[in-house]
Amino acid sequence: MRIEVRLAGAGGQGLILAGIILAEACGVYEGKYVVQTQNYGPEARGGSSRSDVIISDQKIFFPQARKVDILACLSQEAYYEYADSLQEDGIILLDSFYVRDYSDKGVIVLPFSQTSRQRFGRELFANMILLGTVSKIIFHTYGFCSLESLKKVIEKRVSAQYRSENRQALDVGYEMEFILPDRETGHSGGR
Amino acid sequence: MRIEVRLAGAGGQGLILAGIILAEACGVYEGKYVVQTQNYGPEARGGSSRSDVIISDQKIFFPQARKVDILACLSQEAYYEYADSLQEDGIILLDSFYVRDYSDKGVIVLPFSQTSRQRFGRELFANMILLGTVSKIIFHTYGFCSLESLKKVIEKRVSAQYRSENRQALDVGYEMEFILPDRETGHSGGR
Amino acid sequence: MKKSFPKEVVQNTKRGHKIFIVKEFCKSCGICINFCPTQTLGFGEDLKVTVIRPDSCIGCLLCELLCPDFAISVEKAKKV
Amino acid sequence: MKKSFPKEVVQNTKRGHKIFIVKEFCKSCGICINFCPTQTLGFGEDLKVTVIRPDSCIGCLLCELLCPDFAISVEKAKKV
Amino acid sequence: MGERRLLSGNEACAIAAIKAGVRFFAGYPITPSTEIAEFMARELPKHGGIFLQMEDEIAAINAIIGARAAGVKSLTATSGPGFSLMQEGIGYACMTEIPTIIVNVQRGGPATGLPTKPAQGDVMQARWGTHGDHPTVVLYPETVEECFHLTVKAINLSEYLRVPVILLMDEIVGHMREVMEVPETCEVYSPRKRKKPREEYFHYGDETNYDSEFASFGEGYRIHISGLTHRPDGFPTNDPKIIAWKMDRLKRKIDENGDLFIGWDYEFSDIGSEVCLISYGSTARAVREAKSIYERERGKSLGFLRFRLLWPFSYERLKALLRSPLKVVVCEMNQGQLRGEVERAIPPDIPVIGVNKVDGEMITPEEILEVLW
Amino acid sequence: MGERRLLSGNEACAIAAIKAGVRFFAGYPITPSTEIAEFMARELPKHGGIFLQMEDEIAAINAIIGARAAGVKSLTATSGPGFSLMQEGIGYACMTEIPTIIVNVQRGGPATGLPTKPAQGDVMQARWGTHGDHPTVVLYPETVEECFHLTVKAINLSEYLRVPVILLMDEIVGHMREVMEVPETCEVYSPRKRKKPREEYFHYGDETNYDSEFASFGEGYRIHISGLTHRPDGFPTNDPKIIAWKMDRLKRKIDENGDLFIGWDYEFSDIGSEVCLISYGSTARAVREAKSIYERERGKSLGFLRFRLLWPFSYERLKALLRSPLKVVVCEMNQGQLRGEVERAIPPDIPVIGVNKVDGEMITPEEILEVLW
Amino acid sequence: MKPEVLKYLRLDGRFPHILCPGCGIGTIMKQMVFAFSDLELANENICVVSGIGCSSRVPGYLDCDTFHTLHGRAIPAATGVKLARPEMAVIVIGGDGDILAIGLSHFIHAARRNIDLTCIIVNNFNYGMTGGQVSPTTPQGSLALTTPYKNPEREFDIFEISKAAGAVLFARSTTYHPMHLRSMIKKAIRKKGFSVLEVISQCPTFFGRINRIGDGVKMLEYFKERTVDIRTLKEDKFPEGKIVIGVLYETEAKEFLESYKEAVESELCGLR
Amino acid sequence: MKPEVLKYLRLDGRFPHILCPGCGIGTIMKQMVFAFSDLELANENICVVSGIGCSSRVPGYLDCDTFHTLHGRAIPAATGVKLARPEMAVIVIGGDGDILAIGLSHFIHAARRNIDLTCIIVNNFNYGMTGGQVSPTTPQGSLALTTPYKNPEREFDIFEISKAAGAVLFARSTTYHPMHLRSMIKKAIRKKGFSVLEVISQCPTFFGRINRIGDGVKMLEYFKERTVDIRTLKEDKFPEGKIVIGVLYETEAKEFLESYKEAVESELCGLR
Ligand SMILES: Cc1ncc(C[n+]2csc(CCOP(=O)(O)OP(=O)(O)O)c2C)c(N)n1
Ligand SMILES: Cc1ncc(C[n+]2csc(CCOP(=O)(O)OP(=O)(O)O)c2C)c(N)n1
Ligand code: SF4
Ligand code: SF4
Ligand code: SF4
Ligand code: SF4
Ligand code: SF4
Ligand code: SF4
Ligand SMILES: [Mg+2]
Ligand SMILES: [Mg+2]
Repeated sequence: MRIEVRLAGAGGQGLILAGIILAEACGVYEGKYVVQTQNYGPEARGGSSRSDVIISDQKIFFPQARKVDILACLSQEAYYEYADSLQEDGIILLDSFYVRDYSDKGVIVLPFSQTSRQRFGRELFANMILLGTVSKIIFHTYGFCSLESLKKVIEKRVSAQYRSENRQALDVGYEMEFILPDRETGHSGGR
Repeated sequence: MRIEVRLAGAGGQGLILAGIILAEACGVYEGKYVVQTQNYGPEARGGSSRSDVIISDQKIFFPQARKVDILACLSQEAYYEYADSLQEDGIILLDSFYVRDYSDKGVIVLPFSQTSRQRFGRELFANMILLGTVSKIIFHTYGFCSLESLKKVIEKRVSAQYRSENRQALDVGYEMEFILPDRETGHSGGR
Repeated sequence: MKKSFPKEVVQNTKRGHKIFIVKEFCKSCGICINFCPTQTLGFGEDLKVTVIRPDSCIGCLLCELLCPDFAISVEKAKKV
Repeated sequence: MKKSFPKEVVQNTKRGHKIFIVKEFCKSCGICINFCPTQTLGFGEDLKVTVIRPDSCIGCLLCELLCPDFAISVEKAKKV
Repeated sequence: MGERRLLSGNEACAIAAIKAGVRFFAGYPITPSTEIAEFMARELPKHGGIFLQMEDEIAAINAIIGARAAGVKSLTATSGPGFSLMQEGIGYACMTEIPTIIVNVQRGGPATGLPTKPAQGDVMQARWGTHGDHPTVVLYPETVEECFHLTVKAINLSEYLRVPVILLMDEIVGHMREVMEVPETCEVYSPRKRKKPREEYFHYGDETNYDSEFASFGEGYRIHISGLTHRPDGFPTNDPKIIAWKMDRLKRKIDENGDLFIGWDYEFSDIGSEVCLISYGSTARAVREAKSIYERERGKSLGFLRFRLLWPFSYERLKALLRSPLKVVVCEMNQGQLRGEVERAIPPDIPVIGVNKVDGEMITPEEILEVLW
Repeated sequence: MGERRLLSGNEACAIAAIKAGVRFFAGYPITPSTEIAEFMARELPKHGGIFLQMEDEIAAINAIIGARAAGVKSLTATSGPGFSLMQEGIGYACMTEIPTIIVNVQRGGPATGLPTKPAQGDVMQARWGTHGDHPTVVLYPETVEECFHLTVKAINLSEYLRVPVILLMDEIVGHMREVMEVPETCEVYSPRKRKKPREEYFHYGDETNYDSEFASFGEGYRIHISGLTHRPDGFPTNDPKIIAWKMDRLKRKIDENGDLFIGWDYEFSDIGSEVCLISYGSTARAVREAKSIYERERGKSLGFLRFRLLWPFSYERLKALLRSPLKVVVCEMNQGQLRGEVERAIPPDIPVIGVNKVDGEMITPEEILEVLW
Repeated sequence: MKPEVLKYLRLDGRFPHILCPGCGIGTIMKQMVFAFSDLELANENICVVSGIGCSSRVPGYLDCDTFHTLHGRAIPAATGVKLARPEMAVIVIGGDGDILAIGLSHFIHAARRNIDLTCIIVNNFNYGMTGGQVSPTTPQGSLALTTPYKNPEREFDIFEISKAAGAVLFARSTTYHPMHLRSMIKKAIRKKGFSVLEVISQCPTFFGRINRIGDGVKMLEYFKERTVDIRTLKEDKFPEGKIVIGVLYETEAKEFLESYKEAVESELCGLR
Repeated sequence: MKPEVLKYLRLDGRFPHILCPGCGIGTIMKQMVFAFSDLELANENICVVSGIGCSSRVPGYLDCDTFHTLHGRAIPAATGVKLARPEMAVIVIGGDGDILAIGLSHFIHAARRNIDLTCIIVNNFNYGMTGGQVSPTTPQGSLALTTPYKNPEREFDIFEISKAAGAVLFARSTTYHPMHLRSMIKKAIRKKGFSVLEVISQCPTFFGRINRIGDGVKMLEYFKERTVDIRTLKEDKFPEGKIVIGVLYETEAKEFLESYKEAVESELCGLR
C-alpha cells in the first residue's frame, strides 16, 4: 500500500496544516510510514502552495509525490499547476467556488470553501472540511485513516480556541456526499 | 654586487622611511635593482621593527635580507633580535645611546640619537643621520649611493616643512667619523 | 516594455463618478468596502469587490486611495 | 600565574612621600613630569623619569594617576 | 522508550539540541531554517535556557561563541546568506577552539537566490568559507531521525574537539516531516578528565588528547581568549615556533582523530556492483528510490554510498573502498562540488560522472536512472 | 615611456586601478591592505573620483556594487577578516553580474590571526567563500610590477565577464617596494558592441558572447537588478527551466571563456627537469632563489611553474604540461591548499609534496632546498 | 488610473503584486507613484533601492531603475548609486527588520554622512517575509513567532534614532492616511540630504493575526484610532501610545557630496 | 602600587604594555583596576570583553576572565557571556571604530534590549591600531590618513546616540581627569542595565600628530582646556566645542534578563 496525497491551493488556505494532520494521524496513530513535504513560493508566503503526504506500509525514500493518488485543489492556479501530477486512475477533489475551469475526468467537485463560509462564517475551515473528505476516501478505499486519528491530532496541534470548529469541519467534510469516479468513464459529481 | 642593508629599531624611529629613501635613491636615481621590505609587530605599531633594503646589479628574487651586509640597530631589542642575521664580514652600526649591551665584533657605535637631540632638539632625525652614515659606507665600499640621490628622494618623499632638517641630518651622518672595522680583528670604534 | 493595464470594469454612478475595477488585481481584502463612507461597495458573487449601491458614491476617492492592490479607481464627475 | 611586579626604584622625598619608579615600564612620555605641580620630576640620563627635586613633592598623586604605563606611583607620608 | 512524533527535520534538530544540553540559542530568521529558531524560542525557556533573536547573523554567531566561552552549550541556525555572514565568526571559533554548532539549512544560491527551494550548494563553502587554514567538521543528515542523531553527534564532536561543527541540511530535509521515536535522553559527551587547578592550567595546553575539560569564563580560571594567534596560555604571539605549533594543533585535531569519524561517516551497500551511486542529504532519498526501481526492473544490484560526514572527507577510506571496474555517479543539487572530492579520492581510471541539478527542484529518481540506462 | 618609481605592491595596485578607470573606492582599513585605501583617499579626488571609508567591509562591498551598477568602475581592498565579511556581497555581485574588484592582501588566519604577517591561507576561500555555486576569477601577483598589471587585467576581465574578480596578494607582495616603470596609460577593455535600445534590451540577454555593453542605472534602461535568481530581464523566477538557464549561464562564463586565461595564467621554465617547483605570489620569489642556488650548486636544472591565475584553475593545461617522470613540489604559505588542486590535476603517479609554512614567516630558499637535497 | 501615474508602474504582467490581501505595502507603493507624478520626476531619473523583505519587493513593480539588493544592504548600495549618479533621485525602501535590525549601522552612518537619499521605512512591527518574527519595532509585550512569551525587548523609537544619527528630516505617516502619506513622500524626496520617512503599515497575515488585531481593515481602524497629527498637538511632548504623524523634525545640513567636494577643492587648489 | 589594585593586573611578564608612549589607554586601564578595587569585585567575577583595536588590548593585561573577540563584535560576544553567567560583571571596552563603526548596530541593539553590560568607549577620534584613519568620531574638518582633505563627514554625538538607543546611563570623562574617570567607571559598573561611558583619550601617535596637536602632554592639555564638568553647567544646553564630563543622562529600565524571565514565567505559569 502506498498513497500519495497532494493538497494544493493558495498560500493562507491552511493546506500545509491539513497535510501535517493527515500525516500525523496516519503515521503516529495508525502506524504507517509517512512523509509530508511542502512547496511554497517566495519566502514564507504568496503564490500557490502544495502539501504532499505519502503514506505507505514501507519505508519511503523519495519524499515528494510523483504519481498522485488523491489531488485536492482549492484554487484555479493550483489546478492548472498540478492536474498533470495525478496518476492515471487518481482522484481529483476540486473546490466548487475557486476552481471553475477543469476537464472533468476523475473529478469530484465539492463546495469546501462555501460550506465553510456557510457553516462557520469564514473560509478558515475549508481545509479541515477537505481533510474530512480526504480521510473518507482513504478510509473507504484502504481501510485506515479514521476521523478519530485526525481528531487526536487536532487535540495536539490546534490551539484550544479553534479545536471544536476544526473537529466539526472534519465531520462536515466526512459527511459530504459524492460518488467516487468510475475509473472507466472517469466522471463523477458531488453535491 | 649585492648588498643587504637592515635598519632595525623601535617602532616610531622612522626606519621604514629611511629604508624607503635608501631604496629609492639606489633604485630610481642610480639604476640598481632594489627591494625594500619591512617587518613590524602587532598591527601598525609597537615592538621592534626592521626595514630591509637589498640592492643589486641583478634581479632580486627573495626579498628579505638573509645575509646582512650592513646592520644598523637603534634599539637594544633590535640588536638582540637581529645581530645573528649579519653575515660573516658584515658591518654593524649601533646607536650609542640605546644599545649598551653588545659583543664588539665588527661593531661601529655612533651617537645617532644623541646627535639628533643635540643638533635638532629631538630624536626625530636620528634615522636620517643614520642614513647618511650608511650611504657613506656604501659609497666608500661600492662606489654608488650618493648623498645627492638621497636628497633627491627627500625632495619627493618628505613634506616641505621637514626637508631642510632632513637634508642636514643626512650631511651630519655622512660626516660622522669612524673607522670601518678591520675585517680580521673585527674591531672598530666611532666617536 | 509594453505597457498595458488589465481590462477594467467600469461602473457609472448616479452622481457621474466612474468607478473602475480590475478584478484580477482585487484580493478581496475588504478595505475599500469597509472605508467607503457611503457603502457603495461590496463583494460580488466571486468575492471580488463590486459596486452594490451606485446611487450613493460621492467620488471621495477613499476606495482608490486605500486599496493596496491598484484594483479600484475612481474618475470624478467633471463639474459642469 | 606568578605575580611579580618589577623592581621599583624608591625615592624618598623631603615631606616623606615615597615615589616608586619602574624604569622598565617608563616610556618617557613626559606626562608625569609635565603635570607634576611641583616640578619634582624630570628625565634622567637614560631618558626615563626620575626625581629631580625631592624637596618639592607634595604627594598629590597626580603623576601616578596620569602615568599611562604603571611606571610611577607614590606612597603618601603617613600623617602623624 | 521514546515517544513517536511527526516532526520536521528542523524540529528534530532543535529537540536534539535541547536534549544534548544546548541552553542558549542566538539567531536571525531566515528561510528555510526559521523553524529551528521558532522552536527554540518556545522550548528553551521551559528548560531554563535562553533564546535571543539578534540584530543579524554576525551578532548571532558571536553571541553563541560568547555563551559557550562562558560555559553554556549554544547553537545557531541559518541559511546561505546568513552562513556567509557568519564566516568570520566561525573562523574565530576555530581559532579560539570554542565549541559551537552552526546549522545551515541550505537554499538555492548564490546571493538571495531561491529562498524556499532546495539546494546543496554550500558544501565547499562549509569547508573553506572562512579565511586562513582551519579545521572543519561538517555533518549532513538524510532523514528526520538522522537530523536528531547527527545534531547530538555534532554537539558531542564539537565539545570533544573544541571546534565549531556545521550541520548542513537542505530545504527538503529541514521541512520534510516524518515520524520518529524521540528518545527520552541521549548520550551526551562529558569530558573524562577534570581540569587542572588554575596555577597549572593552560587553556590550549592539552596536547595529546582532547578528552580533558577546558575552562570557561566564570569558573575562576581567569582565562584569556583571543582571536590573535596565541600561545598555549591564550596570549598573542609573533613567535614563529609557537605560531606553527598553534596552526599545527588546529590541523591535528582533525588529522589525529580520524577514528572519531569511522563507522558512521558514510554508509554503503552493494558496493561490488558495476555502478556506484554516491549522494548525501535529501538527494540520497532519490538515489535510494532509483536503486530500488533499477534493481526491480533490471534485476541487477546498484552500489549505494551515502555520506553523513562531508568534512573531513574520507579520501583514504573511499579510495580503499571503491575499486575498478566501477563507474561512479555522484548525485547532488549543485554543480558538482562533492564530485570533485570523490574524483580526487579515487583512482583516475574509475570514471566519475555527476547528476547535478540547480534549478530549485529535487533530483528525481528518473533523472538518476536516465544516466544508468 | 612611463616614469620609474619605487612603489609598494599596494601602491602599484592603486595606481593601476585609477589608470584602468576606477573612480570609486569604498573600503574599511585593515592591515596589511590599508595603504591601498589611503592612496585612493589621496589620489581619487584628483581624478574626479570618490573615496569613501565605510562603517565596515559589508558596507564597502555593497557600496562598490552600487556604484558599478550605476556605471562607475569600483574597487575595494581588504584582508582576511574583511574578506570573510564580504562573502555575501561577493555572491551578490556574482549573481547580478556586476563587475567589481576585491583586493585581498592576505594575513595569517583564521580569525584576527597575524595581522602583520604574510600568509597565503585564503586561496580556497577565494574560490568557495560565498554560498551557492558561483563563478570565480582570482589573480595573484608576484612582483610590484605585476601588482600593477594584474590589477588592470582584473578590471578588464571583470568588465568583460561581468563577474567580481579577486586579486589575492600577501603581506610581502603588498608591502614590498620595488622600482617599476609606471606606464602613462594602459589598455582598458571597452565593449565592442553598443547596447540595444531599451525595448529590445535584456539585462542578462547576451547569450553567446560577453563583449556587449550592458546597461547601468541612470542610462534610461529602467533595469531591475535582484539577488533573487532571475530571468533574462532581471526579474525573479521560480521556474526551474529559467533557474537552470541562469545557473548555467554563470558557470559557462568561465567554462566557455577559457582562452581569456591562456598565455598568462601561469609561467614556467625548465619543465623537463626531474623536479618541478610550483608556487605563486611572494613564495615564488623564494622558489626562484632556490632554483638559482640549486642550479648553481648542482649544475642541473630545476623546473619552475608559477601561477598568476589561481581560479579558474588550469587543470587541463597543467595535466598536459606535467608528465612523469617528475616530482612536483608545491610551495605555499598555507597547509597545502593549492597542492590539493595540483594533485587533482595531474596523474597520480607523479608524486607531489608540499613545502608549507604557516608560522608568519616567508618560506626561505633554504627550506625549499631542504626537500630537494 | 491616470497615465501620469501609471507610467511609473511596470505593467508588463507583473501585477497583481505578491503581497498578501490587505497588506499596507501596496498602499505605500501607490502613494510613491503618485508622489513621483506630482513631483514630475522623469522615470529615467529615479532609482529605487531595497534590501530583502516584503517591503523590499516594491522596486520590482516600479518602472524606473530598481535595485533589489541584499537583506539590510540597500543603504550602502544606494550610497554607491548616489555617488555615481548624483543627478538621480535615489530612494531607499525597506522594512523595519531590513533597515533597523541587520541594516541599522548603515542607516545611521548614511544619516551621519548626510548622503542625499530618501529612506522610506515600512514599519509593520515584524518580519513579514519570513513569517512574523520579532523586529526592533515590535512593541514590548507583543507577540511574534520568536517571542511566544511576549516581546521582552523595548522597541525602537525610529524618530529618536534618526534624529540622533543626523537625518535632516524625519516624517511619519500611516497607510490609513494616503494623502498625508503622499505629501510626506514628496517632502522626503524633495529634501536635500538624508531624509527618513517612517510609514506605519499593516501586516495582517502575521502581526495582525498573531496579536489578534485582525485583518487589514481592523488594522487600519487600529491605526486610525491611534493617530495624532503633529500639527494638532498643543504641547511639546508627544502623547504616549499615540502614532504622531507629520514632519517631526527638520533641519539643514550640507549633503555629503557637497562637503566632500568642498573639502577636496579647498585643499587641492591650495596645493596647485 | 597597592596590592589591592595590583591584584587585578596580569603581572607575569605582560608589562610594559604595547601601547605607545603617552597613549591615554593605559590611564583608562589603570582607573579600571582602581575602580575594581574600590568596588571590591572578586577577580573571578569579572569578565572584560573587547573587539580589535588599541583600546581592545586592555583585557589582555587584566587578571580576570578576558575575551578579545573580533573587530566590532565585543558586544554580541559579551551578551552571550552575560546571559550565560548573569552573576558576572561583564565589561566591554573598545575603540570608537570598534564600537561605533563596525560594531554600531550591536551597540544600539544591546542598549535597546538593555543587556546588563558596562560599555566603555575609548574615544581617541581615530583608528589607532591601523594607523590613524578616520572614525565616526573624528571631528568634521580634522585630518586622518583616509581624509587627507579634512574629514567631510559630521562626527557622532555618542551621547545622543546612546540615549536614543535606550542606554540607562551615559557618562563621559577624559584621561586628563583620572579621579573623575574612576568614579564614572564605578558608576557605570554599578548601574544595572546597559550603561555607556565615553572616555576621551589621546592618540598622540596618530590623531595628535596628524592634526599637529602634539604629543601626549599637549593632547592632555588640549583636553584640560576644553573640559566642562556638567555639575558646573548653569544652562540646559551643552556649550559648543566643549567636552562635557560627568553623568549626562541616567534613567531606570528593567534589564533584559529580568524582562525575559518575567515574560516567560508569566506565560509558562499560565500554561501549567
Ligand atoms: C542575510 C539574510 N538574513 C536573513 C534573511 C531572511 N530575511 C528575509 S526578509 C527578512 C526580514 C523581513 O522583515 P522586514 O525587513 O521588516 O520586512 P517586511 O517583510 O516586514 O516588510 C529576513 C530576516 C535574508 N534574506 N538574508
Ligand atoms: C573585520 C575587520 N576589519 C578591520 C580590521 C582592522 N582593524 C583593526 S583595529 C581597527 C580599528 C581600530 O580603531 P578603534 O576601534 O577606534 O580602536 P583604537 O585602535 O583607536 O583604540 C581596524 C579597522 C579588523 N581587525 N577586522
Ligand atoms: S469614491 Fe468614495 S464614495 Fe465612491 S465608492 Fe469610493 S470610497 Fe465610496
Ligand atoms: S481594497 Fe482593493 S483589493 Fe481590497 S477589496 Fe477593495 S478593490 Fe479589492
Ligand atoms: S605626587 Fe604630585 S608633587 Fe609628588 S611627584 Fe607626583 S605629581 Fe609631583
Ligand atoms: S608618565 Fe609614566 S611613562 Fe610617562 S614619563 Fe612619566 S613615568 Fe614615564
Ligand atoms: S506577510 Fe505581512 S508584510 Fe508581507 S505581504 Fe503579507 S501582510 Fe504584507
Ligand atoms: S596608536 Fe594611538 S591609540 Fe594606539 S597605542 Fe598608539 S597612541 Fe594609543
Ligand atoms: Mg517588517
Ligand atoms: Mg579609536
